[in-house]
Amino acid sequence: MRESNILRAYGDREGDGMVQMTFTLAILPGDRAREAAKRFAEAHGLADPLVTAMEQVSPEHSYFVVYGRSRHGVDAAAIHVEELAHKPLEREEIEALGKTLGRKVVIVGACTGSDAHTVGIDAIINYKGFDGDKGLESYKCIDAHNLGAQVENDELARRARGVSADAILVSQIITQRDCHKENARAFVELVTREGWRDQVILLLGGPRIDHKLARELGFDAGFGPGTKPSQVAAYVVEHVVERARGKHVRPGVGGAG
Amino acid sequence: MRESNILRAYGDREGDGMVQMTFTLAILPGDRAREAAKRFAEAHGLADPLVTAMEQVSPEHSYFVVYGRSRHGVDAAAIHVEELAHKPLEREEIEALGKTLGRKVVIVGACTGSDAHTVGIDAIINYKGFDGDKGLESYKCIDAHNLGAQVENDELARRARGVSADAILVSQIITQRDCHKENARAFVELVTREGWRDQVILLLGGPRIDHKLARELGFDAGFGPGTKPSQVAAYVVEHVVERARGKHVRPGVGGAG
Amino acid sequence: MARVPVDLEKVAHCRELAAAVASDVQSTIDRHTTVGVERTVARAYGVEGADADGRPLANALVDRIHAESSIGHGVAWFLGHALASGAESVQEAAEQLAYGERLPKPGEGSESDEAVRRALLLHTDEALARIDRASEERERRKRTLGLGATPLKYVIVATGNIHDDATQAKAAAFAGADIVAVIRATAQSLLDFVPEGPTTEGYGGTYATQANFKIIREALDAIGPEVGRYVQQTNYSSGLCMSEIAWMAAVERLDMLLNDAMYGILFRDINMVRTFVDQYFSRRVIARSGITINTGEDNYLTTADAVEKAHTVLASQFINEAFALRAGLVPEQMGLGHAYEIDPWREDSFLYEVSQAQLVRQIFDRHPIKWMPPTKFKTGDVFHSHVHDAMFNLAGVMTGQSIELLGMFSEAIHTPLLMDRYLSLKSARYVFNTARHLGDEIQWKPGGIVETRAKETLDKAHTLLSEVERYGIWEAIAHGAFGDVKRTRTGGKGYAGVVPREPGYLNPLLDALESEAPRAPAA
Amino acid sequence: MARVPVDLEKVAHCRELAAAVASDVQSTIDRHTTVGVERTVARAYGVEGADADGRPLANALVDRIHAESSIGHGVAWFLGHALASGAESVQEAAEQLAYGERLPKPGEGSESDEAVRRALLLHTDEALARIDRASEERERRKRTLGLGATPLKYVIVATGNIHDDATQAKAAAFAGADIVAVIRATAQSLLDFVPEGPTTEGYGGTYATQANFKIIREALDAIGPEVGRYVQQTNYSSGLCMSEIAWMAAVERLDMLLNDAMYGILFRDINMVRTFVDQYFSRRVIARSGITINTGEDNYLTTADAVEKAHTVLASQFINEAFALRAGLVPEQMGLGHAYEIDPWREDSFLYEVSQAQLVRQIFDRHPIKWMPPTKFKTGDVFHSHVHDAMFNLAGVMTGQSIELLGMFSEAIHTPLLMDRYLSLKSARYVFNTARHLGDEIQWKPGGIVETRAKETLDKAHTLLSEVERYGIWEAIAHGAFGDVKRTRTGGKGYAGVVPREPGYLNPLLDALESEAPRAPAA
Ligand code: B12
Ligand code: B12
Ligand SMILES: Cc1ncc(COP(=O)(O)O)c(C=O)c1O
Ligand SMILES: Cc1ncc(COP(=O)(O)O)c(C=O)c1O
Repeated sequence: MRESNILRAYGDREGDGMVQMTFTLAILPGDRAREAAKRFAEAHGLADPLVTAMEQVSPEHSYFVVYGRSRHGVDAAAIHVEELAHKPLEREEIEALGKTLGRKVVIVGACTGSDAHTVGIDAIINYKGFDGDKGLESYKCIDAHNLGAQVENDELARRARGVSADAILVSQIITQRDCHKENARAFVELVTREGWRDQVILLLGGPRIDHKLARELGFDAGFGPGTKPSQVAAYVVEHVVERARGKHVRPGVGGAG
Repeated sequence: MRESNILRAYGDREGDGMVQMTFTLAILPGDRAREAAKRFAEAHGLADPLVTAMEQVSPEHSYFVVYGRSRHGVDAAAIHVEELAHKPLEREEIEALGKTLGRKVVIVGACTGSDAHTVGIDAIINYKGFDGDKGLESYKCIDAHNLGAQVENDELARRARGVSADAILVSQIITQRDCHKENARAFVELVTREGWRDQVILLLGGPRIDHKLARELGFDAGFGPGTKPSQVAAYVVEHVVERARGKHVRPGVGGAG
Repeated sequence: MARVPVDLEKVAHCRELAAAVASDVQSTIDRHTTVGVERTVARAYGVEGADADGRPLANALVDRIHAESSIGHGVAWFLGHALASGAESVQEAAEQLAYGERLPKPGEGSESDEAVRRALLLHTDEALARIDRASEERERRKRTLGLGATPLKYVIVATGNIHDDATQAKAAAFAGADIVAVIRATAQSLLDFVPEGPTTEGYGGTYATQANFKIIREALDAIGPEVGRYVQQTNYSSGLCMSEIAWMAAVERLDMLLNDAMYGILFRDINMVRTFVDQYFSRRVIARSGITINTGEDNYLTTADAVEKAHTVLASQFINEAFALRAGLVPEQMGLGHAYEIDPWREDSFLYEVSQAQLVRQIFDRHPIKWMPPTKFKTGDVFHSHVHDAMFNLAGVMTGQSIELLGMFSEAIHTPLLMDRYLSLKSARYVFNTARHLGDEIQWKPGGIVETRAKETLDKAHTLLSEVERYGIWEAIAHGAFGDVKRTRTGGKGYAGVVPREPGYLNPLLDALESEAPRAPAA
Repeated sequence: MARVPVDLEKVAHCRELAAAVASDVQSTIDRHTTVGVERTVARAYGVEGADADGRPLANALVDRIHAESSIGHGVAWFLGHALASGAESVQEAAEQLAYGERLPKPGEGSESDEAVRRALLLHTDEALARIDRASEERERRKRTLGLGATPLKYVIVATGNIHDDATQAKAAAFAGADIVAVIRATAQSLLDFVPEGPTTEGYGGTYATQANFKIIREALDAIGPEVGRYVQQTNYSSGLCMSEIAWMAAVERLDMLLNDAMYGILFRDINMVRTFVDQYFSRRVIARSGITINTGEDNYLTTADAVEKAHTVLASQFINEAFALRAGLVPEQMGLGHAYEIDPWREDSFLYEVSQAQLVRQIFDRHPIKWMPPTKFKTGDVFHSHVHDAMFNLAGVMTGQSIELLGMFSEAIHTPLLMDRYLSLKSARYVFNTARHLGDEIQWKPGGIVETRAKETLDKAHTLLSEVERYGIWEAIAHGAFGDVKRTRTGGKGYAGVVPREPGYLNPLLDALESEAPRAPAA
């Protein structure tokens, strides 16, 4: 059914496989180090590796830049990624759709755990918005609550239930040792344990989040770097309205599969 | 006998394996492209690849930056590289040694084939030298002939025999499609065919040359970027004098094996 | 150095306004203490160690007293009382007080106030002497080895494991760093205690502990002679343990501290009163020790727009300066912070950055001002990010910044890898050198972009300071004057640890520190 | 733009000296022709195609005549004679002459000189009209789409395969390039013929062929409207086929050509007389076509030290200008070359670079000067190399360079990969924009490093030009005046192809081109 379409690295000519790598090894510059770097590159599948830089960076380490021809390829036809619907709605369309609900769409957002990075969630929720695109607060059909940063999961859950939120926005910026994944997953588990997971739409966002990851962690959708508030507004309003109409869509599958 | 000593990439902590890669694939930015880049990185043995940049660079290509934890390691103890003796001789020592020969050491050098890059060979031979280190012309015990660039192999061979050269210096800068290797190997074959290979020391140099490669191509020694004239002078004079003394050393194995 | 015209009268007036703002706050500071301040006093007197759960004795001690609503008398009173009543040492006194059956009550205490004070005399002297010894040792080493050229190259290490940090700190020094900061673990600032001992697990950084300070100091002392210069160490005197950390840094011979009068309020949602009281005490210790502080105005430009809100940085620098003066610091200790955070794709953004950098340089001419790199607009395109930092480095050397925290091309990705830091240092070395005298070679066009912008920034800072002075800092912060962040006077973390001083509040250490005249550091 | 003081009288004297140098050479030029010039004439009259071995008919024709020692009469005489004797077309005439049994001999020819000339009249007109049509088409497209802002961003592609080159050229335009150069295959300049047809195998570049020119022109014409600007194409009119390539470029609508009066002599060891004669004819064609030339003084700083020998670049620019004026070019067509090649680790190297860039900018104020990036001191540390280029970009925008060949971080490694070129363009866009008006904002300190250096460079260039004028260019080159390279008058490649003109030398095309008054290009 599918045609295979092997993607190989492209340097200067179709299919030449050229890639660049940098790394540090605990060895001091010299012929042995150059050879070690070559072998290291070869182990990754680079043919004819060329060590173009080898510099001592510490009393015991050297840094290397290597170019080589990658032997690997990726079958593009075999990649099935659920992409978020990118049907961009105009503000008027969102407002019109929201109006059909007969009440405001309630959204609560926070940057959770010990994460203190508010800029991202503020950009989505606050009036000011992001890159010229006004935030959720600017929509007449939305009642948005930004709880700020350093909000613990149970606090967020409590506050969201308090206002009967239709959607919860979780922001995770710090990713060291995957703490964002653990923290985000724990939130979904909490809501599930408390028995109201199906009453709410859960969105996850941050610089290292994509839709795929968010889905794996149990969220309905994920939003990465450069997300605009209008995309989030469109997503939430659409899904809340559809749910209200009884079309209980499987959230998250908004478009191209 | 040998202790194995696995070198792994060092990012922020011992053994974390962090490496960086950049490459271009024929796919436009998006969730599928990000996934393709991840798989591409994984194919090279990078765990948890993080695509940190994905930008469209042409009507049909994207450029990616990826960080990931390399699963590969290199056994440093298994690397046996013949390193060139780095016994650095002072000018006086070289001159003293040269004097014992009773005649000047004759050296002929050129940048061969269609290669027109003279700066490297000039840096080694001409009086001016390189980085404060005067060239071979500055040595009293040496009679150096710089034939310049674009010298064909047979022309170089002819001229070298004409002055009964003790050593021939071949410079190769252009490396596109390995033309430096072909050209250098062809010179050794020519000299061998003509039957005087054992009467002369052959040195190869250039930015992509190392001792190991030069040896593989049939030269006695190879010199890479940053080579100083005094290193070359020391190497040539030492070996010519040793040969004259009858100690027919296997050239090229000057030191640490 | 190409100068921008600065209205000196306006600058003087800004300083007056800032002094008035600080005075207003000082009256509140002088009426309060905090659990953090009291723990610092306890530690200074020699209270150390932690229980099996890792809870420091200083905490057990102060919490016990606070639980009985008596900490407003000062932990010193209790320690003095116990010593006067026969405790063999401060440590023994602290243990008795923390874990003993009942706590003496001032007024009801068995010892006279006079006896309590007397019992502390030698201990107070020793506490000060400890700081002074460390400070002399620091100056001696600085003199012997000498410092690098300005801008001083400041880099961070942040592995989470103090031993890896030490390796990286040495590597940094090897590669040209003048100052090494060990970044703190995420959210340590919200811990109301300082962890004990060396630590090997931290997210986004390594815990600031006294033992960790010592490990890094040893590493840098070891590499200094190898690299031929004194390498400075810095950490964070910030968060709920601001003053305890200042004290640890003073005795462990740190050279600099991130220490700001308002950072905790704005960026960590720590209570205002708590922060102001803590900063004052921490700065008294810092003043004595000769440490250089680094303030955090750079952070404002991560939450607010760097073009629109540049003047808030300048206004805040005047306020931080005023607070620091009140705590006895000299200008030579004030590394006021500012940053290169304008959208790099904006036309002439480089000129705007240079304008501000030069303005700050001139207004705070004796101060070792600290210049922070681009962070907010950094992306994961590491090549491009490296160029962005190069322009920052250029602006730094052109305008004669004192301390330059070097940008990392991987800023948007992770805390720096060994090679990232090496390349950053290499690039700074190159740019500083290739354009060494550029600033001296040029003059700014009268009425041009740079001059106009500098004037505008000072004018707007002046206007803002007038408003802050009129309404008071409490109101100003409540309205989002700095970093677009709003906080309330009784909100935020750590408010429970703020306590009004009782009439007989005893703190001989503070008394001694307050009686000192400010003194310029030797170097 | 911050200006450096320039002694205008000294500049005027430099121009006089250079004019004298060029005049001296011109007397030699006027007495010679070369096989390259004659092949160009043949092609201009319409001789095309190659035999089964790929030997162009133009070569077969000219070589045949040369073999019979008659080329000094001009190939035009032979073609005219054949036409007058009944050949149906120039092509037929050329084939007869190249492969026919015997060659007519001037004087012994069956047709009168008058008849020979007459037979060529229409063909000469058509040859000129072909250039003119291409030139009008170029100007029309430029007007319609418009050009990018200066400094124009010039990048190279060099895959070796013309179809990959086309892909990369489009990608370059997509990423912001204003000018795309297809680098020539290594050593093509030493071939004494121009290969035929599209080529897909080349080392270090792609063969310059007329078919390849067409392929790239089509690609750039296609992408222009998509990217909203006219994207210029350039190649090399240099080496043994200098003038043939100039003619191909003129008719295939190239916009620029690397074309230098001395590059081939110095860097390709091509005979001096050959080069001077060829450059003259190539430039006559270029003058007519409105193409912009780029000269190659930048190369001097790869073989000679960029601090010590900076003045040789300036002196050579005056000489290249003088030769170009003699060939009918207007200053607006003269992209005189210079370069950023000082050791980057030298203190204040940036100031030295800026000084020279500004000096050249002012002296050649109407000229679209071309600035070349650092190459010699580039290393394989691609991150650092990228920063080095950023400083170059900064100097370029500060001093208002017209054409800037962008540095590539992989310069020391390979001809640029797709991503290398993208990043280079991104970085140039950023630097040009973030520091757009920096040059306007500053003034140089009187008597400072920049001014002193500029003065010194002009002084030394003046002294050098005086010497060159005294001894003549032949002697000067023999003594290594430029790029530390020494060449002799009769040495070098291609000398066999230099031929004294016979008394009756016929070249109506050259006559027509020489009778033209210089005219500024429309754009
Ligand atoms: C600004 C900043 C700060 C400010 C934060 C101020 C504030 N109030 O937010 C300050 C200075 C206080 C700070 C402190 C720290 N920071 Co910080 N910081 C940054 C910085 C420079 C920019 C982040 C930012 O504002 N980006 C701009 C916004 C608009 O982008 P965004 O967050 O990606 O948001 C967008 C999308 O992701 C999406 N989005 C985000 N959330 C959500 C949620 C939903 C539901 C949706 C739909 C969309 C969405 O929409 C937004 C708009 O498009 C980054 C580096 C960088 N350039 O990324 C480091 C960075 C994030 N910080 C880092 C660290 C380590 C820290 C500290 C822990 C350091 C320390 N030890 O002291 C501290 C502690 C903070 C804490 N506990 O969280 C690291 C994280 C490393 C990692 N990968 O884990 C980074 C990457 C820097 C680095 N290289 O070390 N930081
Ligand atoms: C200067 C230069 C030129 C000058 C050369 C002038 C001259 N007379 O030499 C000019 C402008 C003429 C030129 C032209 C071309 N160049 Co060029 N050039 C360079 C450049 C910028 C610097 C080389 C240099 O001088 N390095 C300094 C010297 C001192 O270093 P070195 O050569 O490595 O020599 C040292 C050691 O290697 C060693 N050594 C060298 N030889 C020997 C020999 C012996 C026996 C020993 C012991 C030691 C030794 O000792 C020296 C001192 O330490 C490089 C890029 C770079 N930064 O490397 C490109 C580069 C080499 N050139 C390149 C190309 C493609 C060309 C052209 C083919 C382009 C074109 N199509 O027109 C032309 C044609 C030239 C030709 N046919 O050879 C490519 C080669 C790509 C590749 N990997 O094959 C490079 C890498 C640039 C690039 N990225 O595209 N070039
Ligand atoms: C003044 C100041 N203090 C503290 C910090 C970091 O503190 P925390 O550990 O609370 O994030 C910063 C961060 O940039 C700062 O600028
Ligand atoms: C003026 C000029 N012509 C030609 C060239 C390249 O020519 P070749 O193909 O002969 O190397 C250069 C190279 O930089 C140049 O500057």
